[in-house]
Amino acid sequence: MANYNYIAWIPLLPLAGFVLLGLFGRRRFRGFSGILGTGLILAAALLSLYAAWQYFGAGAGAAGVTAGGSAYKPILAMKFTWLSFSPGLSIDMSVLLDPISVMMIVVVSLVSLMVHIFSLGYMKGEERFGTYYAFLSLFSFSMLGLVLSGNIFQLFIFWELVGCSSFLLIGYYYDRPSAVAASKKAFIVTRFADLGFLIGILILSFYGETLDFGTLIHRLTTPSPQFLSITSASFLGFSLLSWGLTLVFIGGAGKSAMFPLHVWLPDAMEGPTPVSALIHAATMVVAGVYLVARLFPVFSLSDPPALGVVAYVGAFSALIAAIMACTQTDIKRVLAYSTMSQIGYMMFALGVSKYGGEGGLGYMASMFHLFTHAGFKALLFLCAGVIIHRVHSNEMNAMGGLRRQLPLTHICCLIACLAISGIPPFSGFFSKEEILLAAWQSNKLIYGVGLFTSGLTAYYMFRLYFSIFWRGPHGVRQAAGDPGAGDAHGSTPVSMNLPLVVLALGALLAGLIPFSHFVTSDGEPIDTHTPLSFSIAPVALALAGIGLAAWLYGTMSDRPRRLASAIGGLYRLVYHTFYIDEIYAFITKKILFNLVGRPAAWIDRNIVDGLMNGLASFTAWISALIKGMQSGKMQDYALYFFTGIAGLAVLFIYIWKN
Amino acid sequence: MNQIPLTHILFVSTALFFIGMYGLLTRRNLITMLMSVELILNSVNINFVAFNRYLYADKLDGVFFTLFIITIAAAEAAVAIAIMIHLYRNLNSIDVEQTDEMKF
Amino acid sequence: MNLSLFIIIPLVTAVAVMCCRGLRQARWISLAGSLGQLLLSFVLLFRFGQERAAGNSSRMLFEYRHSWFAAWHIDYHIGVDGISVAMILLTAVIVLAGVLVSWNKGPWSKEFFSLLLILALGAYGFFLSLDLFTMFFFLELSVIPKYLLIGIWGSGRKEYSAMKLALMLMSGSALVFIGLLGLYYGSGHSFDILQLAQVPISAGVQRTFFPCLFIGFGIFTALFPLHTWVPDGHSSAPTAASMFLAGISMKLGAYGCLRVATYLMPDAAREYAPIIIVLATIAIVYGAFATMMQKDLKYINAYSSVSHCGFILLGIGMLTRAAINGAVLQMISHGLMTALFFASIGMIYDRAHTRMVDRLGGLLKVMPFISTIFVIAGLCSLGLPGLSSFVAEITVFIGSWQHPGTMYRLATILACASIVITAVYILRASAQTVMGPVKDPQFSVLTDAAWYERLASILLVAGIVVIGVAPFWLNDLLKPGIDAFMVHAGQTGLLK
Amino acid sequence: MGIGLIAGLQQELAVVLIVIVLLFIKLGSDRYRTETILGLVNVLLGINLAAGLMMAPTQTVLFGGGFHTNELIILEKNIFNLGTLLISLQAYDWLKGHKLALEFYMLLLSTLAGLFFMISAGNLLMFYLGLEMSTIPLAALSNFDLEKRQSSEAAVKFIMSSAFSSALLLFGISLLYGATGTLDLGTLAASDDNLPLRMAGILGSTGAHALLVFAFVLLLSGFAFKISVVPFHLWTADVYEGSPVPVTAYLSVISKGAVFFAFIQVLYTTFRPLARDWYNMLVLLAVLTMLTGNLFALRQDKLKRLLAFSSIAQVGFILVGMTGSPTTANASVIYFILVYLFSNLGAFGVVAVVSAMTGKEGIDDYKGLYKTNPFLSWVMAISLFSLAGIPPTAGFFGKFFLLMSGAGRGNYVFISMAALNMVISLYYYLRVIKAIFMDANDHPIGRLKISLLPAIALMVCVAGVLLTGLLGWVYDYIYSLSANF
Repeated sequence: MANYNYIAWIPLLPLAGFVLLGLFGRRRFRGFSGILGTGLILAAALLSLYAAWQYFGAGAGAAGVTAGGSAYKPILAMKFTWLSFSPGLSIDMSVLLDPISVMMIVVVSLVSLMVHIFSLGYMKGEERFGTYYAFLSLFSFSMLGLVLSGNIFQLFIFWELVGCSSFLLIGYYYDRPSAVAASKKAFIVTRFADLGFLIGILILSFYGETLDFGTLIHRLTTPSPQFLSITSASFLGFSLLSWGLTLVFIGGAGKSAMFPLHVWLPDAMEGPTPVSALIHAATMVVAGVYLVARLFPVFSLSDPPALGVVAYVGAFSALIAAIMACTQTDIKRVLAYSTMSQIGYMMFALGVSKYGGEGGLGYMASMFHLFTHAGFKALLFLCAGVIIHRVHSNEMNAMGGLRRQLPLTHICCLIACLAISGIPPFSGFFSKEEILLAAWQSNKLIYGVGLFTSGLTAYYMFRLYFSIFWRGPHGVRQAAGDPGAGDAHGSTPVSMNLPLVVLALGALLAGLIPFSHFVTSDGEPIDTHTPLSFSIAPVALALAGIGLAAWLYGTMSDRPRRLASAIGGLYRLVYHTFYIDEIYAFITKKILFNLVGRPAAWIDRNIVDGLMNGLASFTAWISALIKGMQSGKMQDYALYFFTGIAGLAVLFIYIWKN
Repeated sequence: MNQIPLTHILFVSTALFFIGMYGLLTRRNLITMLMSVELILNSVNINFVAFNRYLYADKLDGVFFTLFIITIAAAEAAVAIAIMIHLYRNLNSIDVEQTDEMKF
Repeated sequence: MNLSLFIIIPLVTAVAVMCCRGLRQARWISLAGSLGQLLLSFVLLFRFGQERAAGNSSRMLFEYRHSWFAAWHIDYHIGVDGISVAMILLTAVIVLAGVLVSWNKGPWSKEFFSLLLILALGAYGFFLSLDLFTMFFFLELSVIPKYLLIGIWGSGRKEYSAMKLALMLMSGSALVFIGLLGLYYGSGHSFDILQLAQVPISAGVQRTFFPCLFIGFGIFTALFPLHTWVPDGHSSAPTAASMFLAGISMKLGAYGCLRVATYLMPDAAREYAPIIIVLATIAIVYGAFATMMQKDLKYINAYSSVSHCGFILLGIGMLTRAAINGAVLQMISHGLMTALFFASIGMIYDRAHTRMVDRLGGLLKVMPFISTIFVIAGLCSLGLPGLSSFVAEITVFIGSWQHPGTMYRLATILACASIVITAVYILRASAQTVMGPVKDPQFSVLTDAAWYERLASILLVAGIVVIGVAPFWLNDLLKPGIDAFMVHAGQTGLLK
Repeated sequence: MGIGLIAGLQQELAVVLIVIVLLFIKLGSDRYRTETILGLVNVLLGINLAAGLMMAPTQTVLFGGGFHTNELIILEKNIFNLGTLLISLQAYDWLKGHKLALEFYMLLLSTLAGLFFMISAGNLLMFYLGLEMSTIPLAALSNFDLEKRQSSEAAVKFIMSSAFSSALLLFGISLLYGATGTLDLGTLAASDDNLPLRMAGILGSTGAHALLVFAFVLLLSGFAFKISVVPFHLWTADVYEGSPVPVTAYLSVISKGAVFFAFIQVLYTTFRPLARDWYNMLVLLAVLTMLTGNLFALRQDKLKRLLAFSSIAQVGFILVGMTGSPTTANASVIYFILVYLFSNLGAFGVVAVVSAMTGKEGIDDYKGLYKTNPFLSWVMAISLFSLAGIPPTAGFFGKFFLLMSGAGRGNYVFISMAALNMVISLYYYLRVIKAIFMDANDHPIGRLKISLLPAIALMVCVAGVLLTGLLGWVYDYIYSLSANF
């Protein structure tokens, strides 16, 4: 068995970066904090690649694949008890290697590396440069830890940590109230979802009597005593297994911005753009997908209803996000909704999948899409970063005709748009085809939604593309007319261009990787063969979408405006993203704050505390009441004296006799 | 034996006790109050003597006690009156109702 | 190892401080004294580990017994198990931090430091005691210094708060007192915890006196609805006193609930568990909601303490091994966290002269260190992994969940839900104070933390992080004590 | 007889001797300055205390059973010698300017002698004599602030109330005598179950029991008056307020304590047959006393009056302790009185010093005292904490043992009432602390120069307050003496 102990260094290197930069980044390491952070993540990325090579490639025969079959088996590279609750129930810190985790560490470390490099240019001159890299390192550490977790609670720990680093990075521009609000929102919404996750863990671990993924999955997919107890116990008509898995999925949905927990994601774009690329496009937001994939055997084999929930939530989110993306004018928001939509694809791909063999196509497709999406979405965001860097605005309406000024960015962005739209031979095409095929095989309704959404995707992405790079020259003017911009950011530095090129290559080529040979639901490689005829519909729809976008936004015209006014109310509804934010605000502000919080605070001050103060006042009142007893008159005293004697005598002679 | 029954004497002493008590509680002059206390003491004296004579004639405990009570009452009265005189100097009155500066 | 040193050193320091002249001498002597305590507690930790490693498995280590009031069979009897060692460490850390943050405390600095050290003495004694009388002695010993600290050096409605605190805590200790008498006469005339644990205590006695003891200690640890001293007391207290109050004093009650009430009367504890759990859950949820509406940073932390201490009581009420373990972890974790929180609030208040959330803003720009500390405390409070609260709360949750029964489950779910509310109020508070634009131009000239404040903060943060990152270390320390507790409580059957 | 008489009466004789010495000085001339006289008296009192402490423990019975003494009683008397010395030291500042300092001591020491006889009394006659011998001079002492109207008023109230109360007490004694035919405390106890034979003939056995209970109630009222049990307490506050501070201190500590010693002996030896009756009575009275004392103390603005009500409340606690079993009750009560002596004299000592130098006695006047007089403030604070029962002061131990003794009977409702009252009482003690330490004052009491003697007294009090509790052997010693009680 090959030695995988070095894997632990993959998350630990960025952690070291965080500690060093967090402690000294402000002063001592300030000058080279970017280099330090990037160097460490580079090392981690190299290690990840080596690990992938060892697991899938060279070492396959010895380690990844067992001697008998050709399946990739999970390997627990290391494990120590972190916190023990009772025998069998403990949080272990472990490193679990299986196809998806290896795939994920590669994705995470590579995208992270790109973003680190990109940020060297993008964030240059920021006051809290060191802190920025510290947070990035923290995120990389947490995310790598998350994907390597072999224990559901370990995963939860890193899950929370990525949430925190996301919070810190969204709020990086802390003096902007909108950034602060967005970071708060992101944290709280995902926290709320994590509550579901936590309770789900409690349910699963209580009945599974373990927190270890391997054991848990084994117990809950075979008719073990634990399996029988969790399926026989029910609550409100569903078995506790369904409850547990659904709650865990809620956690995943929160992190992955599934409807209706997606509200934080568009706002999260307040963070620096490279951060959006890393966290809110490529890695963290797919954690929910990863989580479902991690527990996929349980979902699939033991509890189809919960998997159904996954499928429908995913499909609905994909659709609604795509619709919302069509009306947004902030580039990053468009990209955010597009992310949400693409994650919806991944989710429903999992939801329609089965476990094992050919039936596991959806699972494989989902992971494949995750893989390709990470590349092209990060590319899109980095392109957006370059553009924003140049234009100093997020508004698409303020741009246009940038293709001459930013030729490289233009090409990269075009590649990415084609990839996400599913145009062959770009990477998105391959993964999306397989998702649609899996949906077709399992659920026609979802297939329909997916197909329609892919058309929408092509439309809104090219709406974005044309708005920025083609339509009219006024964006140019604005950029040129801004003297500060011209001086400071006259040309894009290499550190920003390099990642674009690397990622663009990825978006071009990643689709050619025989993904199904590596990552499948049960580790057995499968062969996928998509019939050519099947691809016609999605590609045609995508081309139609591109055409529509070109017609509307290719040149300066008032066509978009006329179209918008033609569908009036509907447009406004979509433009305001179905007023979901307002509904949330109503629930929190009006109901939680005014109907629960305020009364609680009031009751505490006035009733509970009032009771205590009332006791004191009561005592004082009694005291005032009886003060007349001490009248100062001696004869009254004598009378009390005498009454006392008489009272005692009567009481003890006649009444309280012994 | 043709003597007055004990109960009669006790009745007298009880009456004296309550007369004293009444005086103490109603009279406003301190001297009169002091006299009322003396009445109570006298009722006690009668009790002692009567009990001694009627029930426990073999020893003289009661009678001795009476003697001491009389003596002490005298001492008490002396001090009390001295204090009252002093009070009169300060207050120009020995009305008990006026000695209520300190209260509540 | 002579445990009485824990009582002697603070006492000697307190007296020495009273004898010295001026702030400079007072603070250096206090610093030396509290450093000595910290060192001593590390020595204790080390020696304790050595003894345990050497196979000494007796219930309590380093026992010392000296007859005090022979007529009543009252002994001065001290000794430690893992739980007490942890609590002593906590106390030492917080006292040192408290001395450091009060570096420039005036006027009457020697009185201030002296009282602080006497408070520490009370806490040490309480955690060391194995005799209920001794324990009660130290419990009450720590009430009046709090009154003075709040009343003299406090802010706001300090006299009112101080009086309220003193009276409510005294009511608590009066209840404890009745419970102790009941135990004494109900068990064969002994105050010795170890002896009492051997004697079967009749159901009637347990039923009558468990509530006395539990509520009595509960008042110290903010048992709903007797928690109202907490917001007022904490908010009026000077920084060091707040730290001590929330960090240690509230733990005295929790420790008492555990060590005395529940340990000695497990049957009654089982019987009353539903009530305890309901009250604890109310405290957790209601405290969190009440916190959400607060405007004053200290009130925020005070109410959140009510909510967080609810976890301790919840854990004790659940009576499963993991829950009890979680309760103890929460005692320590909350102690450090809330002390850090109060320290940072104090530093902010010292500079900005306001604690109102809506008047602060953008502090991160002007005092990055303090703001970072504040945010770390906040993140700990909302249970971020890697910091201590997470470990404690998760252990409580897992332990509570092991208690079957719909009501218990519901309580656990509500308790879990409170972490979301916690996130809401913590983030609101930090967003408004630390982040955002600098609200008041006057703030821009404020200075960041001085060396002593940094030292205090780093000390506390170190504690939080060490527990958060390596909880197994603390857990191993606590394990024998909790195991013995569970064996005595006869509750091991509940574990799977 | 001779030697035995002197040995048994040693302490009483010593006190009387001092009185006689003073009398001679008075007769001799008034050449001496007051300070000299005060110094001499204090030395004499110190010698007296030392002599008492060194006295060989004897067990004596004199005057045909009328007077008895033993180790415990000697201890009690030593406690009072100490208390008197402390009061005398504290009174220094006040007496310095008083023209009748010698008379003050003569009266004070007569009182003390009376109390000694009362404690040692073996029969009711001796008891009564001792009681009156202490009361009458005390009434005169109350009047010793000669120019103050309040002082006269207090004295009048005191003498009249105590005359009335002793009349009722005597009435009770006469009934008791009628019922049992004896005045001897020991014999009364022996007339246990074969109660009053003769009276039973007249009244029937129920009637005889009723008569006995009635007599007991009257007797109780006499004791209750002296120790200020509600509802017989009403004189207390007024007299305490009006009297000079040292006299108040004496009243509240020495005279009260002595009556307690007598009372507890009478209860547990003489009236043991009626134990079930008096137990309930004591419970009732204790609760009433604690509550009333505390409720009144809450609203006081004058420190002396507050201390008066606080001392009433303390009596309630002592009664709680008294309800326990004989040994624990006795030990706890004596111990508490020792503790109470230190604590109360500490508090009154401060009041005495401040009052003698500035004439201020209101709580408001004490605002900001700590700024100017830290020593006095700490003495006051420690004493008040002890009164409130806060560790590490001895008051904590005293209260704890009192309630523990009371709890021995298993009446936890009663003990809860007591515990509740401890909380209430804390409030008003803390009010004083608040005034001293926390409140600002534009015209605080100035920096006072404390004379040596009062300073010594205050330090002794503080030392006593701190050490009596922490040193466990003090209680154990008292307990061992009480064991054969």
